[in-house]
This record gives sequence, C-alpha cells and structure tokens, in this order.
Amino acid sequence: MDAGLESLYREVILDHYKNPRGHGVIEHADAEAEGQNPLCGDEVSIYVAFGEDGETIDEVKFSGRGCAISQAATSMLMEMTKGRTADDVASLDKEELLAEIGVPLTPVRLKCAMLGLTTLKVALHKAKGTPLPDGLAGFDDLELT
Amino acid sequence: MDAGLESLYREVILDHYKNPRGHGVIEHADAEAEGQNPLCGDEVSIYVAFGEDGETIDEVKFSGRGCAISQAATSMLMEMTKGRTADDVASLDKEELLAEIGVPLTPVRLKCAMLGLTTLKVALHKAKGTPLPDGLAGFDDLELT
Amino acid sequence: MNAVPKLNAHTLRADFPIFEQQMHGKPLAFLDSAASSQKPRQVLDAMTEFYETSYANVHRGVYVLAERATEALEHARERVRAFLNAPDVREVIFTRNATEGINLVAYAWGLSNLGPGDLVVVTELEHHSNFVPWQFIAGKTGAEVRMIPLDEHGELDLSVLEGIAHDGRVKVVATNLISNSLGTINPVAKLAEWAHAQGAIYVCDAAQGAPHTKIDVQALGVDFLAISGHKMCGPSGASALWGRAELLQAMDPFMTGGHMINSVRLEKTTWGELPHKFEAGTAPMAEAVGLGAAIDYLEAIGLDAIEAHEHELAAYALGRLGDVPGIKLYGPPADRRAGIVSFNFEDIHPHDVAQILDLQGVAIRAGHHCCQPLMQKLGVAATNRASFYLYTIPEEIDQLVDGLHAVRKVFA
Amino acid sequence: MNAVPKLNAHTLRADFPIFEQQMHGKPLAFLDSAASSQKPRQVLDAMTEFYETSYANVHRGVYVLAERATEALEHARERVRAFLNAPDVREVIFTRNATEGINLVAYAWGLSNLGPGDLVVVTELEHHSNFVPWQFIAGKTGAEVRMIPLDEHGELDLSVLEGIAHDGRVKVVATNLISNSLGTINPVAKLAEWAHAQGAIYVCDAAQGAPHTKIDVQALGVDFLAISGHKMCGPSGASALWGRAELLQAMDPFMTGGHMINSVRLEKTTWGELPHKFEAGTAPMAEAVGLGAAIDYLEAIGLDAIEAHEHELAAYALGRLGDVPGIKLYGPPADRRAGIVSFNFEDIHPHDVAQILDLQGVAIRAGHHCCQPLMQKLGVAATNRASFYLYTIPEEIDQLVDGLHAVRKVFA
Ligand SMILES: Cc1ncc(COP(=O)(O)O)c(C=O)c1O
Ligand SMILES: Cc1ncc(COP(=O)(O)O)c(C=O)c1O
Repeated sequence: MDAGLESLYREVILDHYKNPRGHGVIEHADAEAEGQNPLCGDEVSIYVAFGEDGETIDEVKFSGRGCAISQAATSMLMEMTKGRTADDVASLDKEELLAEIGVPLTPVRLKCAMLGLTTLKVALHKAKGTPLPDGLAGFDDLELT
Repeated sequence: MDAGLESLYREVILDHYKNPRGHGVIEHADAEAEGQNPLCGDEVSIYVAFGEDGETIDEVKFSGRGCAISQAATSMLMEMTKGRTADDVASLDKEELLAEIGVPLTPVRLKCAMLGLTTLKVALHKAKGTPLPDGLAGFDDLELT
Repeated sequence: MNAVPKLNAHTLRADFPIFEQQMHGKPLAFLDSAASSQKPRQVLDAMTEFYETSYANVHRGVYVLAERATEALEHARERVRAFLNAPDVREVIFTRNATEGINLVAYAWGLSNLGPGDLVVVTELEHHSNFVPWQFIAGKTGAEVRMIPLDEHGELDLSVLEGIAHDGRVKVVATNLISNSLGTINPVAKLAEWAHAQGAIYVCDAAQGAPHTKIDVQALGVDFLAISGHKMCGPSGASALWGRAELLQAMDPFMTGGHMINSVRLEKTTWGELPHKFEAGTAPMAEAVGLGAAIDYLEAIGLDAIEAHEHELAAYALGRLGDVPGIKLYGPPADRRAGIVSFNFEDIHPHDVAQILDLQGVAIRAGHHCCQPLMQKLGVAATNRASFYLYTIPEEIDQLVDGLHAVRKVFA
Repeated sequence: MNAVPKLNAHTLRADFPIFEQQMHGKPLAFLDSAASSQKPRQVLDAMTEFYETSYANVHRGVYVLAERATEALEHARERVRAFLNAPDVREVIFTRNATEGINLVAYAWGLSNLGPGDLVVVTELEHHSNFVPWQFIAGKTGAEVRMIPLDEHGELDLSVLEGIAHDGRVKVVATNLISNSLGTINPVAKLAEWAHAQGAIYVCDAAQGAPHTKIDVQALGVDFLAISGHKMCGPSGASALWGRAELLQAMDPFMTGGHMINSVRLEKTTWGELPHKFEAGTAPMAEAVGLGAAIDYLEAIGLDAIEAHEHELAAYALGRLGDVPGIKLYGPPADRRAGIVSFNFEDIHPHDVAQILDLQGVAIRAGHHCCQPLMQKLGVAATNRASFYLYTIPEEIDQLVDGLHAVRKVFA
C-alpha cells in the first residue's frame, strides 16, 4: 500500500468501519434525526437517549449505510459524545472530530466525514427546540449536491 | 473617399437615397404591408395598385424611414416592379435586386437591402391570399433580430 | 480485414494536453468521460483564435469584428445542424448544457400545453435532468409523471405502455438515447412512434448519445433533442437543443430579453424569428465556436469509428472486471451498450473504491450519477462507473483492474 | 497631483491580442465595449490552463482533476462575491449572461409572488433584458408593468413614484445601474429604499455597472443584482446573479435537473442548498474560471481608476463630438455618465454612419441597443453609440471624429 492509501485508510479508520461503535437503534429515543449525503445517496440515522437530567447524553447510536470514512467518523463520534451534554455537543467544533479522524480530507470526503456529526446536531437542536444555527458546522458542506 | 466607401455608397445608391422613386402613399391600395428591421427599428410601408386585370402592378409606392441602403434598394425596387405582374414579383429572385444594387453586402446590410422586397412580397401574398412561402426570399434574413 | 473504420486512440490521445501530466506519480487513467470529456488542442485553439482575432458581440454590428463573430457563431450552428442531420439550421438553439435544453421545452412547451389529466412519460433510467424538469412543470400544471420501468437486464420494459395510455392523455414522452449509468441504448425510434400515436411529443435526451453514436433526428423521428457539448470534446458553457420548427414557432419563448425580440413596446412585445426567439441575451459565442470545432474533430475521426472503439472497450472492460472477485456488474451485455460500465463490490462503498483508485491515477465516478430513481431500483445508494471515449486506451482499463485488486487488499 | 488613481490605457492595451491587427488597413478603434468587451491574454490563459491541467466535471468526483476543477470554480465564485461585496459566497449564482440572471428572478420569484393588482416598476431606460422578462411574467400572472419616465436630461423622473404607488401594490422595482444607451447613472440606492418602503423587492441590472464602477450590493441595498461577465473582460458564456440568501432560500428553483437536488424520488424531489439549487446541469466551468481571472485583472488595475479613465474619455468625446456639425448628442453631462456616448446626425442614418466608420477602422454600434422604449421616447429608430473601456485611448476618439467628417462628406 502506498503512502496516500496508508494514511487515508489507516488501521484505526478501518477498525471503526469494520467494528462500528454504537451501531444500532434506540427505540423511543429522546432525540433522533436522519441525514443524507446528496452526493452519493448515503443515509444515516442518529438516536440519542438523555440521562435523568435531560441534558447528558446517556446513549447514542446510529444506523444507515455509507463509505468507510462516513461510517468510521460516525462511529468515532459515538465514542466522543457519550456522556457529554446536549448543549456541548450541539456546538461541537468540527475540528475536534477531524482531529480524531486524523487524516487530511478532500472537500468531497469532508462531506462524508461530517454526515454523522451534522445529523447528530440536527437531532439535538430539534429535541431542544433550538434553531439550527446558520453556521451549523459542516451543514452547508454536507448539503452541497 | 477610399475604394470601399466608393463602392458601397456609389453615386447611383446615393441618388436613389436622396431622390427616392415612388416615395409616397397610395390611398385605398389593392395591396399593402408594413415591414420592420428588428436590428435597427427601421420601418417601411409598401402600397400597390393593380391595373384593370387585377394582376399587373400599375403603381407601387413606399413610405417609412431607413438607412441609405434600405431606402435606395426600395426605391430601385419600385422602378423594377412597376408594370410587372403580381405573380412575377411575388416570386422575384432576390438576386435580381442585388444585381441592381450592384455592390457586395454584408449579412447585416443585406437585411437592410431586403426590407422593401420582403414587405412588397408580403403585401402581394396577402392581397392574393396565397400563403407566405417558407423560403420567402430574404424573409428569414430580415426578421433576424 | 474489418469493415468498421477504426480509430487509433494512442495517436488521438496526443491531441489532449490533459494526458501530459501524471497523477500521484502514475499515468492518468481518465475513466469519467460520461461526466465530461477532455478537450483536444484543436478545440482550445479555435476558441483562443476566435477571442484573439474575431471577438465582438454578434448579429447587430456592421463592423468587421462583429461580422466575423456572427459568421463564426452561425457556422457553428450549421455544424450542429449537420451533425444531427436536422432539416433546418434555424431549429438549432444554443444552450449552456443539455439540462437547459430540456428545461426550455418543459417550460416553454409544458407550461402552456400540460394540464390535469395529462401524462408525461419518462423512464427509470433517466438522468435527473430529464426527470425533475418534467416533475416540476407537471407539479405547476396538474399533469402527472409516469415511469417506464427497467427489466432485469437494465433495459426498458415496454409492456407497460398500453396500461399507461389508459390512465390519461399522454402528452410528452421523454427518454434518453443512452443511459449515463448503465450504458443502455434505448429504442428511441420505436418509442417516438408510440408517442406520436398517442398524440404526444417526444423529447430525446441525447447528452450521452451524441458523443458516442451518429445521431439523425429525422431517422429517430423525435420532436426535440438535447445534446451536451462538454461531453463531446466541446468546452463547458455551450450545448444545443434541436426542435421541430413548427413546434418551436408555435411555442412561447423561454427566456426573454435582448436579441430574441422583433419589436418591444410597453403595450406589446413580439418575438423574433427562429432560432433567435430562444436565445435571449449574449450567446456563449466562443463556446459555440468551440463546439463547432469539436464536431469537426469528431467527424474527422468518424462517429462510427468512435462507436466501434467504445464497444470494443466496453467488451474488454466487462470481461476483465468480471474476473475481479466480489464485483457485481450492472446493465446490458456489451453489444447492447455504449462505453459505460457500472459496478459495485458487494461490501465496499463506491466512495472508498474511487478514492483508492485515485491514489493509483485512476479517475472513475462514484455516486448516484444523477439517477436516484435508478439507484432505488437497483437497491443501492451508489455505484462505481467507468466510462470511455475516443482517447481511452485498454491500458487504462488494465490500470483500473489492478487498482481494484488493491482496493480489495485494503479492505481484506 | 491627482488623488484619483490613474491607469495607462496605452500600456494595458498590449494585454489585448485583438489590437494586434488592422482593419481595412487602419488601426482598430474599438468603440463598442458596452456590447461586449475584448479579453486580455491573462483571461484567455487562465481558461486554457484550466482545460489543460484541471478539467473534469465538478462537485462530485473524488479524484484529483475533479477536486482541482471544483476548487477553481468555487474560487471564481468567491472572487465574484468579493467583487460585489456580497455577504455570503452561497448567494452567487453562475449564469450564462445577465439576461439569464434577470429571467431567473422573474420566473422563480415572479411566478409564485406576482398576481393581479401587483405592479412591476421598470424605467424607460431599461435594456430589453430588464423589461421583457417582467412584461412576460406579468402577462402570465396578471400583474402590470409601469415605467418611470425620463426627463429631458436623460435621467429618471422620480416625481411619478408616488402616483405609481397609488395604482397598485408595488412588488418589484427593476432598474439598471448604468444605462447602456445613454450612460446615465441611476440613483439605485435611493430607488431601492423606496422599493423596500413599498414592500417590494429591488432587482438591479448591473450589466453596464459592474464593468465600470465599484459595486457594493450591501451599500446599494438591492435584493438581486445581475452582472454580465463578457462585458468586464470575462469570456462569453459565464456571468453571475447575486441574490439575498433569505429570498433565494424561500424561492422555487428556476431550472431543475442534475446537481441542484438534495434527493429525487418519483413522489417528491427536494432541492439542494444554495447556490447549487439554482445551478442545474454542468456549470460553465472554464468560463467561470475566466470570469474570476477577469476580476483579478480589473481589481489589479482598480475600479476607481477604470471609472476615472472612462469619465475622462466621455468628457473628451462629448467635447470633440460637439464640434462635428450636425451632430445631436443624447444623455446627461459627462460628470453624470459612464463611458457611453450616443449621438445622431440629423440626416444620416446610424447604419450608414457605422458602415462608413467601419471602412476607416472604427467600430461603433448603430441600432436601438435593445432599448426600443427609450428610442420611442427619443423619437428615433436608432442611434450611434460609442463606448469606452480601460483599453480605450483618446486616439480612438480622434479616429472616430475624423471618420464622422468623412461620413458627412459622403452624404454632402
Ligand atoms: C443522460 C444525461 N442527461 C443529461 C445530462 C446533463 O447534461 P448537462 O450537464 O450538459 O446539462 C447528463 C450529464 O450529466 C446525462 O448523462
Ligand atoms: C444594461 C444592460 N442590461 C442587460 C444586458 C444584457 O446582457 P447579457 O447579454 O449579458 O445578457 C446588457 C447588454 O447588452 C445591458 O447593457
């Protein structure tokens, strides 16, 4: 495998892709949304259950189909956000996720990587009744067709 | 004056322009039409009176405004068509008029030169109730905007 | 000896400057010509020369540059006419892209001729550009859209036609000539005959057809036909719509404004003659000149030679891809398709495939190819697509196949 | 010393290959830039380089060429945004020409927002492209079109506004920024304020404004603004429309098809995000890149320097033309107009004037300049028009004046 391949499809990404964390559905979730990448038709659904306080993310799961980058990024996101507050995650800087992914992405692949995060943010804003911020990280990227 | 000028605005054209033959209006004309050149907004009206036989062009006149080429060409046309039959003129080959004009014309100026002829043909076809032929000489050229 | 004329792709390739570079240190295997083709130097030179020696706004000027520009534009129009074997040069309208050509018909014909109870018939194979405009205008007029489904070979199932005709007045039948996803060649002449028997007009999307096969609008018997200049060696920014003069004359214009009028008054405006009535504002002049040069280029090679070359490549690709473990191929057999091959690994997403191929210098497309209804039918979100053109060489297909083996290794 | 930056037209002229030739054995005096400008080598090179190194269809591909092409197109979009001082790059839509930009608004906003009792207000100064689309869509929706008349200086008579507002609901005010016939600079900011007070949208036709003066859509306070790339050193085939995001988001799309969708189903299609929602099909990619390069070129010179240069030429031309016997000049004084001068000999038709000038190497426009309502107002069928740009030199105006003396001799 050459250097480019090695970096984009490095072990940790393939591992998250093949063994996605938090893959599944939460019945009667407190927050829920579906997102799609108009570029390739990929879809992801995100489900969130809050803790007692109605703020802390107790459980977060995803289902859907997608490429290795989008699936791995969403899997990483599940690990990153569990236990944090809804507020915190609703304004999560996309750089935090990108750092986790750890490889440079081209604009098209950035949309893949952001699909899960954007959908999660939409789910949280919907549940909280807060308006979707205009600068919703990755949203515009995501919806580019 | 250089050669190009000399040829396009030669004596006979300027003469027809300054002293147009058949300039005027025929009241109660047997055939009549108005044409316009969408390129420059020039308009010409043509009036025809037939002889006893209802076929021979007894009198033909024009009014309107236009450039030297269009006015001169229409003036020449008046001289060329008086005394001929409606049939004959309705199918007049535009080359005949171009020969009379006697100088090469660019496509835009060709539209100027054909304005009178096309309008005359339309007048004759309308009067005779014959359909305007698809290949009406100069018609497409004329209506180019 | 072969009766079909042959082209030499290795030689032609030298006309295309894009191949003078490497990608990620590998030769460029450009297998995405169905999205847009590369341009030969001849086309680029024709445009530059036009700008450098003959540029001015067309049609109105009485000075030399304006006359030269007008002549160049109208010469290009005549080249398109001859290319499509259209009866009359006034029936050729320059557009930005094939999509605009179809929108022109959908708006200018559809808005005044469609209504409740009317049907627009398309196919499951359509590109969004020959489906969404009909859906949109149908929505505005109360008409309904029906789809001719695909059979298991990726070909149209015409047995549904009778049933459709019972459901309403068929007013428009709109299909492509060649599918951009599967390469399927559709029976346009037959469908046009059926459309006319219903009293419908037939709108042919030849965006993929025109680059790859000789088009004859009279033999096809269609009423409108849209081509995409940038897919046939022409520049971006200029394409063409052909339509029957009687229909174009009877229609409202689409866009209005400068150039397309006869006379303008506050009380009433009258439209200019064809084709000007449908060309509002300044035309894509240099780009139309480039399209004319592209047609010269294609015709010098010969459309039959291009078609034969693509069939050969399609057969070669289908054979070689069939040997790659885990690959599923979509669409009809090689002899019934153009140079377009869609495929999927059962367990690897097309985005990942295309990305890993890119790193090996291979450019293919991964996505829904603007054919979401077809993707639904195939039960996938996306496919990989390799598409070929006159400059494609078998070595590029070999490079693709080698690349696919590498993809498998990554995901092993 | 002069506070206004100056440009050196003699030097800049060397960037324009068109001037390397003679016309009828004379130097080319190109005085028809308002119809379309000539192109500097920098713009032609940018397009050729794009085709040779970075060409592919944009936005979807995951391979290098597609990424380069997308980056180049989006960079050009950002250049347009900055050029217009638009708040958001997603508000910039690439069109073929200014006419398409205005049609887009007339259709996509007008078809769903206009109805009986509604008024669209334009001016007697409008180019057909900012009048006929409104007349056409008003005709389809039952709205009415009103014209703000000109006063004797060729400037708008705003005293009629109050009366118009009493006659109906003003829904759209559409005017140009600079008249292409008279060079009049219109009070757009003031009119936009009035439009908003009526609850109307303001559509600005900046086809002549953008090449000649610094545009700031936020300072102007307009809602939509159309520019014409080919009039500002860009290629034919690419222009732009800017619109406020809120309005664009709330509107229907105009053309539909590939690229502009979010998801497509037989039951329902959803639209993509801005700006893609308004860019159906393959964009004029290389031409947009050329437009971006044109903006780089203009900004390196400076719009204020270009504007000052044109004012200087307009003053010089008005002075010299005023000395030619029998000439009637139209339009406002030099300090209130751009580099456009319309005039007539009392007794010689503009076609003849332009033709005889051509034989002396002078290219001007003769006609109605797509302003028939204005011509009616002026009581003529046509005028002569000389228009200037950054590469225009005073010697060309001298050549024009000499030519006009020759014209008089022919008709003496
Ligand atoms: C079958 C088909 N129709 C229409 C189109 C749209 O072409 P354009 O981008 O020129 O509008 C395409 C190209 O993507 C196509 O393949
Ligand atoms: C004021 C004005 N508006 C609109 C247009 C139309 O521009 P385009 O040809 O780019 O559509 C022009 C140019 O002719 C113009 O001068």
